[in-house]
Amino acid sequence: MKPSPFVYHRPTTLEETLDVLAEVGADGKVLAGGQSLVPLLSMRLAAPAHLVDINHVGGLDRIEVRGGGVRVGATARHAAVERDDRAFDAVPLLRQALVHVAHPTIRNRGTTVGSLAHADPSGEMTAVLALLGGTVTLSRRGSERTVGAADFFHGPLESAVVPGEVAVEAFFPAPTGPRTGSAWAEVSRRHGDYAVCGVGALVTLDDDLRVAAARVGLISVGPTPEVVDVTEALRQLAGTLTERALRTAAGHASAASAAGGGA
Amino acid sequence: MTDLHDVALTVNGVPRSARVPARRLLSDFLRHDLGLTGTHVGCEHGVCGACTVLIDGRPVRSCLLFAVSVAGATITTVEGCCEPDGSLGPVQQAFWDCHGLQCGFCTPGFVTTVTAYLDENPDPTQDEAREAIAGNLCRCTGYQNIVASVLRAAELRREVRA
Amino acid sequence: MKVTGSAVLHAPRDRVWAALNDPAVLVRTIPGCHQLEQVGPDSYRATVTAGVASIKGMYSGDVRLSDQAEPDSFVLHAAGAGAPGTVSADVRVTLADAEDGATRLDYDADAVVGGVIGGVGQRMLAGVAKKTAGEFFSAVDDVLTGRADLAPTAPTAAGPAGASAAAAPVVYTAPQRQRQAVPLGVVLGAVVVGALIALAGVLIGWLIAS
Amino acid sequence: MTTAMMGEPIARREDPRLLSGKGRFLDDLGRYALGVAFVRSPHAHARVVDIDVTGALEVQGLVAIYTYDDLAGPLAEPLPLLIPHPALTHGRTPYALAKDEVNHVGEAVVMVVASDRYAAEDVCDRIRVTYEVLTAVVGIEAAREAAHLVHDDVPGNLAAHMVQEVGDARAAIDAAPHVLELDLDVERSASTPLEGKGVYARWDADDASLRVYTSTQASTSVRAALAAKLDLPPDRVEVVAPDVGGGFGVKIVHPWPEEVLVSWAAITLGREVKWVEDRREHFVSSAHERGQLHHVRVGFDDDGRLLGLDVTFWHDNGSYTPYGIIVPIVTATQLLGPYKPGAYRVEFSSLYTNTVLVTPYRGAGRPQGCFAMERTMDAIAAELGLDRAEVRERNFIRPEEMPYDHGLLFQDGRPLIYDSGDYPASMEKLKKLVGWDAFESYRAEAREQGRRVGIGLACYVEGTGVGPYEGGWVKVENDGSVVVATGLTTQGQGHQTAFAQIAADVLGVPLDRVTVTTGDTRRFRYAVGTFASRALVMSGNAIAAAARTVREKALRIAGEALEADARDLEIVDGVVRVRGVPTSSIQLSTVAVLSNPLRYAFDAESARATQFATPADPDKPPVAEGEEPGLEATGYYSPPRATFANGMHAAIVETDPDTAEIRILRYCVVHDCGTLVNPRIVEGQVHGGVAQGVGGALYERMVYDSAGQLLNASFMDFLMPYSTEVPTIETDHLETPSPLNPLGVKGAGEAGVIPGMAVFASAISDAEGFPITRMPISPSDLFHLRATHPEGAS
Repeated sequence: MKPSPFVYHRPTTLEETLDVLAEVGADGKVLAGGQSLVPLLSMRLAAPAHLVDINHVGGLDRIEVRGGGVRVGATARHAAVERDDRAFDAVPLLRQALVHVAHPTIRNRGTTVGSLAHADPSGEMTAVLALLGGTVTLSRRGSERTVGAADFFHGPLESAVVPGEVAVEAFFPAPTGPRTGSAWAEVSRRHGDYAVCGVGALVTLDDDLRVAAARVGLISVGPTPEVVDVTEALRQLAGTLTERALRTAAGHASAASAAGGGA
Repeated sequence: MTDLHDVALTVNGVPRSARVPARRLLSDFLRHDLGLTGTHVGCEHGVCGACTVLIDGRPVRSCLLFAVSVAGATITTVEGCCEPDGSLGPVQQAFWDCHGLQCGFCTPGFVTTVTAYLDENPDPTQDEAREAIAGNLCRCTGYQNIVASVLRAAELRREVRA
Repeated sequence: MKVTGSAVLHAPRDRVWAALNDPAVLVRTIPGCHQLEQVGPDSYRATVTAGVASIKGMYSGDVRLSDQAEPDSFVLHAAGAGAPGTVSADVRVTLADAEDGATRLDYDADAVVGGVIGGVGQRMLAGVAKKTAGEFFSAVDDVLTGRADLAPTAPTAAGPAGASAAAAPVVYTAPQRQRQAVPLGVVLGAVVVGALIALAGVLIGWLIAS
Repeated sequence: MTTAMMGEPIARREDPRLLSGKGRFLDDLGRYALGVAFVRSPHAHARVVDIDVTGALEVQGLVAIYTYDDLAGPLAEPLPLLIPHPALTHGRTPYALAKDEVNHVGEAVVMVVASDRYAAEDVCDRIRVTYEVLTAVVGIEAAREAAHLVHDDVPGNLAAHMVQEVGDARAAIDAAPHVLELDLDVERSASTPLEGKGVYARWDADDASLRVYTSTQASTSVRAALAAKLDLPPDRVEVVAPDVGGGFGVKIVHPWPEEVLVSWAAITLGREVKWVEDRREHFVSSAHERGQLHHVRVGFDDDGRLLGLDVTFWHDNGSYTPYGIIVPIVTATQLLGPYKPGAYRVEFSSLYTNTVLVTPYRGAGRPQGCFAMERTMDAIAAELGLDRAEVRERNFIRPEEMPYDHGLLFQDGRPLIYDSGDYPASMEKLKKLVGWDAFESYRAEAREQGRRVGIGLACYVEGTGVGPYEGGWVKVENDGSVVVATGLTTQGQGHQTAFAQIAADVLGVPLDRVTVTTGDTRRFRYAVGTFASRALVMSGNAIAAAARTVREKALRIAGEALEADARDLEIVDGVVRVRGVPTSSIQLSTVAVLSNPLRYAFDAESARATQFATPADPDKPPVAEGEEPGLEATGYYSPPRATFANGMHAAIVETDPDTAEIRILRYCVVHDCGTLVNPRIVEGQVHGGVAQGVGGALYERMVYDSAGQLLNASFMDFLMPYSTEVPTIETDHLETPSPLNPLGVKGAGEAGVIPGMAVFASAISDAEGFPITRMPISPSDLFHLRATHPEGAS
């Protein structure tokens, strides 16, 4: 279990990075956290000719709260996002979901943007982005584009990122409305394993503390993260928001998604 | 075809360097290029935790990193968890006191992980102690004495501070 | 591993059959297909470049046909090999008339994925295989319904479609009977091999989220 | 025994080294050795048609590529069948490199030696092997059906068939007032130590000698095998087991193809060569265990007492049988546990499949037997509406019936005779520990809260310390330190501590004066190996015997020096003294010096033993008749038969009504392994065993598809429990000494894992209201079982 040889690139600026990516094109692979890529290389299931290591590109590790949400740079580690109190205040679901991503040791190196670009249908952050209606910014030499979550995830391990491009930032909009709560629940075989099923819930209440809107985002139930509106389901439950409502919402949601089919 | 890189970093407070191919995993770099064999390799796909080392104080899987990618970093291995005089550090002492190891192969990964954990959580409960080691596999001990070791280590560190 | 699925192609069976037998269509619709080459009676080779994102490689799939009951059904035996592993599959294919003059195609594949990839690629295998097949059929349907012209289709999960239409004549010049059965076989061979190929990418996901 | 080390929970001597990164495991050695990788079969069953290496010859770092055709002489013959048995009529073992057929995914086909492992894998990537794929035989049903054969010359895929019977079981069952039949199924699992296998070989051309370091449980036997395979005189071969990162059975098998090939390559190339198994290799090219199907037919009376037990089982032995049929024999004999079966008949068929070979994994066939017996006990209790513990108690062998002869042959070829044990007492302790009698009220409480809980228990008896023998060597050095060596190996059991405790006690020296070496053929030449929970029983008693001889000699020499009767002497903290006359004493170190009359001095101590230094009797030879110089001795222990430890476990589980997740609320253990030398180490062994029991019951399985592909060959998908999956283990001990050996000890290594599947099946059945007959069980298994058992709890 040792990787094949590759040419190593260590750009220190984004410009440099985009130039290298443009040159190596489809023969190149971006190395960010590498917590998924490196084992793949070690098992020789992938052997890109060029590895472009973006860990030393200045400024990419930013975590900013502005523009009505949290902006996470390409090399910001899961752990950094998880620990960021301002990010938590703005978008609690980030921390609520991140604590379920593998184990702390992996989160110390793995990056949030990397896990999005990676588009694993079991990756917690994919559903978080989808549920919040966030976006990912992709850069390539000479151009930049911002892709909404709905268009970003194409299938298992397929995101909108194409050769020559690098995902530089993800934007997680803060939930709107005065009374909005979020939660994450998942079931896995062992602590820290991929979720057998994972559900993120976003619930907004009206002034009578009745459910005004409720949506859930699910992982491990289809080829891409699934978002289901469960407002009606929750309305049927009188009274204030309870954990039971969330559980039921999740139940309805998984039923809905099952009907919708999936891998 | 192999492009070689001079990788210099600080390991256990000592500047170390070696000339290696880009594909050299940090675990192999530490073990075979630097001869620090205390760090062990149990799966090479990031699950078992035996290869855990600290980079700038934070635990990471050295089998999931390329040495060249962390050039310049400050690394602590199990060897660096000893006292300056070479005697056992508090975490190591606690594992000894509590019979927290049997074959000893996974142990270095536990020692580094627990060392970093206690830096941030000096006073864990039993459940927190169990959670703290949940990313490391041990096939010998059943973990019970390792959990006890984490609590004992916290105790020892408090004694040292007092 | 069982991979079963179906697709509705919006054309009558004879046109579906014809389209699936038109190399000009095939080189544009088989995910990542470079070459269709006859290597013996009822025996062919598909060379495919595919993978996910920039993780990809070259794979060859050998395809053998049996039980051809033109134009209703046949059984395809496909075997593919690439660096990460091997795949072999028996695929039963049936065409049936559907409503509004459309055709329903059902495939029932029993695939064996071997080598390293077989041992670690299970988490998303079936899903990726179905998706690969689905992409192929929708591409074919686009051609049948005129939604797509004969320009090379856009890159898909399985990588850019091969520009090597040069391979087409190799198949096209094959004897009439085989010309009818073969490409369809090769197509599904590519689909099955595609399942393997996509696995290379699947593994990114199998491992710890980064 | 004045220093009284025996029975003390002493902190382990080996730990400081291991904790500070100074362990010396296989891959910590041979830093500059060449690296090895193998091209392994991707197919479960195939003919090797062609091997094309042309594409690999230009790879940087390539040193050598070997295929079967490069092997000659004994090396080209199949590897040895380690334990022949008359019932093993069709034993088959693999070639070091596949000859013309591969029989499981992962079988080695080509060996590559290169500058390092990276380069070796580069070479493997470029070697093209053409296979003709054959139909694979996977699973016991397919093997029994035998529509296809694993080995063309093994009809019915049947490696072995064996029947043992005591009394007329079938007649007894037919005549019984109650009869039950059970079909039980246990899937595959494996030892999976955190350190895989590994071999590092050095050839000394000047000395024409070979030194091999290998991560093994049987270094002495590896030495014999290598000498035979490589045509070397045994005294030219040294085999050393360095620190071994866990074994659990898989490292008792030998010689592995890699052990032979790496050694051979080192000789052939005249270079240091090292192979370190990676995790995937360990999954597909080492060994598995557990896979068995059982059909149980039992007859019993109105009180639930067994009248007759008829067990037929089918054992999946994988593609080859290098370790014979030890596992099914152990299942067949140890299935009985602490019970009197009435008449007993057991029949097994050991079957070939195109999967990784099957050899002992901690427990070695006992967990399956325990599962069958304990499921049967629960079924009897359910049938008669009796308490599950009560039914077991009624069938226990009573203490006064010890020694108890089952009339069967055990795995060591000796009669199956239990030496001691107090099962009713153990059961009492267990019921008290887990609160057996109070559980129903707890269940009612839980039900109030909509929670579903269950309790289960299981009992086992484990034959430990099987022969044929082990040896020990003890020497007192001139400085009074004591060196001890034994041939068997250690993989984390704390031998450096336990054996030192024994030697220190016998010799009356402080523990820190004793050092122990294990598994090094340079230090001790005769040994069998570390397996079957035998190390302490065998080497412990051998070392005690050697130490006693040394003690006698020391007292004799000291007696002369002190002009006292040796019978009046004692040794306390390294000083030999006359009892009651502390002033009249001599250092043990001095005795050591005096025991070796010298002509030449090399230090102040030794000078005291030179010819002009000591007034000696001119009429006596310096070394007396029948004496040997030096204060050292070798001792051996060879028991008449095995000694039988026992234990009883109970578990309380909660099953989620929605997700069918299974939570372990409590796990209790009562354990009796005779005299405890180091309770802390025994406790640790029990904990580790229980964790593997949890894994085997709820998480770990080897998932093969019908083509023989192992679908979960990684730590991501083979679910070894983390700390969060293992419960806190509550333990209590009973000490029923073995009458068979002077120390009164029994083995403890495997015990903890044995009842795991049985106790969880019992508890989950209790929670769900329907019987669990297949292990391991996952939440989705349970979820689907619920659908087929609407009568179950809800």
